[in-house]
Amino acid sequence: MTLTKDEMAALVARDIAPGSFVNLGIGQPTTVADHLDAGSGVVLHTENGMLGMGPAATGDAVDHDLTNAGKVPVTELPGAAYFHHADSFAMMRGGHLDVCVLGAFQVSAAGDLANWHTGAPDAIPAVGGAMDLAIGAKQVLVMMTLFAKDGSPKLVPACTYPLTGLGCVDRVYTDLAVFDITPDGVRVRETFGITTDELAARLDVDITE
Amino acid sequence: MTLTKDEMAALVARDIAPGSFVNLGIGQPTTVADHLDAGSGVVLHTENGMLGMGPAATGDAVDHDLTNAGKVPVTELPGAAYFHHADSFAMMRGGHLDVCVLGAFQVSAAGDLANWHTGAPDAIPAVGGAMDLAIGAKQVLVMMTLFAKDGSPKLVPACTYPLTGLGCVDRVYTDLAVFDITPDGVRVRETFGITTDELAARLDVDITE
Amino acid sequence: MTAFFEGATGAEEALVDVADGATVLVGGFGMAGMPVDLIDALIRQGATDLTVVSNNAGNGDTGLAALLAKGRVRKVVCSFPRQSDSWVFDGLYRDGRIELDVVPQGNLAERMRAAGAGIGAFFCPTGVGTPLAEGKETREIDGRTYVLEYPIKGDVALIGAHRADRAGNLVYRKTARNFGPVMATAATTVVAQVSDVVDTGELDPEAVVTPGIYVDRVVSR
Amino acid sequence: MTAFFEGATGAEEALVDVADGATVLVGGFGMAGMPVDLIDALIRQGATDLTVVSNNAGNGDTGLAALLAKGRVRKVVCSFPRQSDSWVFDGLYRDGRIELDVVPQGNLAERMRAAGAGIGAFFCPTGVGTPLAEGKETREIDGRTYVLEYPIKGDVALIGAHRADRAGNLVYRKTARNFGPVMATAATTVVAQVSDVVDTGELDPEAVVTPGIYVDRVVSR
Repeated sequence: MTLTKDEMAALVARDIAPGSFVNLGIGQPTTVADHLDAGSGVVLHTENGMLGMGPAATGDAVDHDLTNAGKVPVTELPGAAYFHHADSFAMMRGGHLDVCVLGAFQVSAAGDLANWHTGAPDAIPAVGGAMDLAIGAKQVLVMMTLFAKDGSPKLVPACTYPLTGLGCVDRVYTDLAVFDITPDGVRVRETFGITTDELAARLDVDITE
Repeated sequence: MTLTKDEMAALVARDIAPGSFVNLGIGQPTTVADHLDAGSGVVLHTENGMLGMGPAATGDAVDHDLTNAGKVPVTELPGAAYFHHADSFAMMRGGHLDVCVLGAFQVSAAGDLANWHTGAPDAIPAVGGAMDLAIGAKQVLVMMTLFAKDGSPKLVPACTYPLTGLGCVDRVYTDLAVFDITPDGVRVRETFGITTDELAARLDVDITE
Repeated sequence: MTAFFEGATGAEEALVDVADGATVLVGGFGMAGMPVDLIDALIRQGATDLTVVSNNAGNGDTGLAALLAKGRVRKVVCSFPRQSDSWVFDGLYRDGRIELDVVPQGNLAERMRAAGAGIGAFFCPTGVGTPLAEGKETREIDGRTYVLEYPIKGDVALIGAHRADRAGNLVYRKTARNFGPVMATAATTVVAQVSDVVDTGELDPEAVVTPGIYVDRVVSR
Repeated sequence: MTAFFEGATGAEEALVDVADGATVLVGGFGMAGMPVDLIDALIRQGATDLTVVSNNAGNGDTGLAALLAKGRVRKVVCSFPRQSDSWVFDGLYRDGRIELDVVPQGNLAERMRAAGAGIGAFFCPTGVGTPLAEGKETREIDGRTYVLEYPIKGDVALIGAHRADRAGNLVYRKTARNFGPVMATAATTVVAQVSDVVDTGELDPEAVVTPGIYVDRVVSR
């Protein structure tokens, strides 16, 4: 059976080591937080200047001075710290985050990431912190469906969309399989409702078990 | 009459505009603080991470976590702020201090400053924050005797001692005269117990009134 | 020394010398930390042909979006113009009536920090091999490739903070801190909008985020 | 996650993996912020052939001076070795038994900040035209000359702070803050000596200076 989005998020959460400092990208990656065990000691970073971010705020807890990178009101956990944007991105760029989780349009076999721009001529470019996260975290995890709506694979020999970062992706979580990007090529870690041979037949990328 | 050190310090203090942010170098320049009017709103910066530094601490007020750049215990004034070393020197380097006052071995007619190293082969080099201050503050004032103990002038055509900074000095306060370093040359602002002509005869630098 | 102003009239007074063609750094991440009162005053003040440096390019129809709608902004330098409610910017951009310089968010912050810290340029790993680094100088250092990035300096910074004391020291609230402290170092004239002003000595010197040396004018509500 | 240790034995335990030949960043400006307990533990631990990066090169006969006196330090990188009470360093230097790299104080701080912030190198105006910039790459940018400076990264940082919480967040006291927060970002392993440890949640999140992400080990007295 292929994974639901929620199952993918749970899978990512399972692989995050206790005590890790983690940044979850806007959109789908944000849902990973719902699957992190409160006792794991995982500390969430938000690029807009906070460590120790808690769940989304509701009701009276909504404070417009306290939002995540997606501008959604969030909460503060004990042990939180605030800092300004230059310090926040120094933390990212300097390699201090253990993990970041990002969505993607495409990932190449060499770990190149494309997730900020479709390349459409009329699209308004907007990058946010994606490029900083892509090159900064010790481990970059991607969550995406393996195939686009038109059926084309999103794990590709070389990205055709504009790049976010070069050779930065370590692992790709998809609805059909989890892949490790290694110096020796793309390795399949797990498949869901499909065999590695079947996957190989549908991808233009060499994959091994 | 030539000026005493104390009179020189008073003269420097007189020329600092109310409300200025000022760094006073180690040694002689530190005494300028004694002549600043408390009502002037001048705020003192110390390179080791503080704005709003007060006078030297005595008795029970001594706190070894609160010192000036010369490691002398000082006090904190209302409105003080602490920051770390990178922020403190960013403040200096970024041109945010209005004035710094430094001692000197030599100043050249072009405003080059030599104040960190005698050039003696057996001297242990030690620069501290002198180079950062020299190039950072909006206005760099030097306090020194005009002649060394051996009688040689310290305002020179070109520094023979190792440099601290190039073309950075704006004004030189000495026991015999105050000089402005301008793009058009060295201008005498004031003399003490000596005429400009007498001064000119004793210096290798062209000076004008 | 920091000058103090109050209310809407005070805000206008504090911005009286913003010139046409100025580069204006505008704090905030979305609406958190956005100095809305100052932007409103800037709209009334009338300066035009502005370059605005801000993380986003306006939300809804107020604040930065209103300034854009008035046609006062020639160019936006930001990391993320495209948002669900950025219709004002979107329209101007599609009509070719506004320039856009997209900068990765960390570079935006670090380039302003460099301006404030007297750094002439810096080698940064962000964006290497991407369209946003095209045409820029690169260098390999210790086996890693870096792009050379230059400072972004403002003529004016408009920032939102939580509280000021009479010495101009500022503290912020939660993630509304964001770009404020960096922008305060990077502009010739820094104007902060705050919720309240307390006596000098009432802020904890250990907790001051922006020392008064960086703050020229404070506008309280 | 931050590990916690107590007392002299704890300090030794916290430094057990410091290797011979390591680069050790040592906080403090004079004695303010100097992590004396950690230096004492390092002396007992025995690592040698060290490079020490610190603002000064030891005062009197204790702390850093004692480490130097034991012959454990191959090289000192600092801004101001020569002080009235730096006789230990002075003697070693005059005997040619220790290397010295003098770095302007702001460059020392900024180069460690660069290491912590992932900056590959930066153009800095400090020291242009002086002996300390000799042989370094220079460039004119916007009419001003800059020297290219590279990051200084530590294997270990030993810093003194005031208080930690159980999440490893640190606050400092007055000018004892100095190099601590910068060094905490610039080393692979960061060990902080603190006066006391409080429960997580007891430090004001607005006033945390070094977030726990930077702190590997905390030693309390």
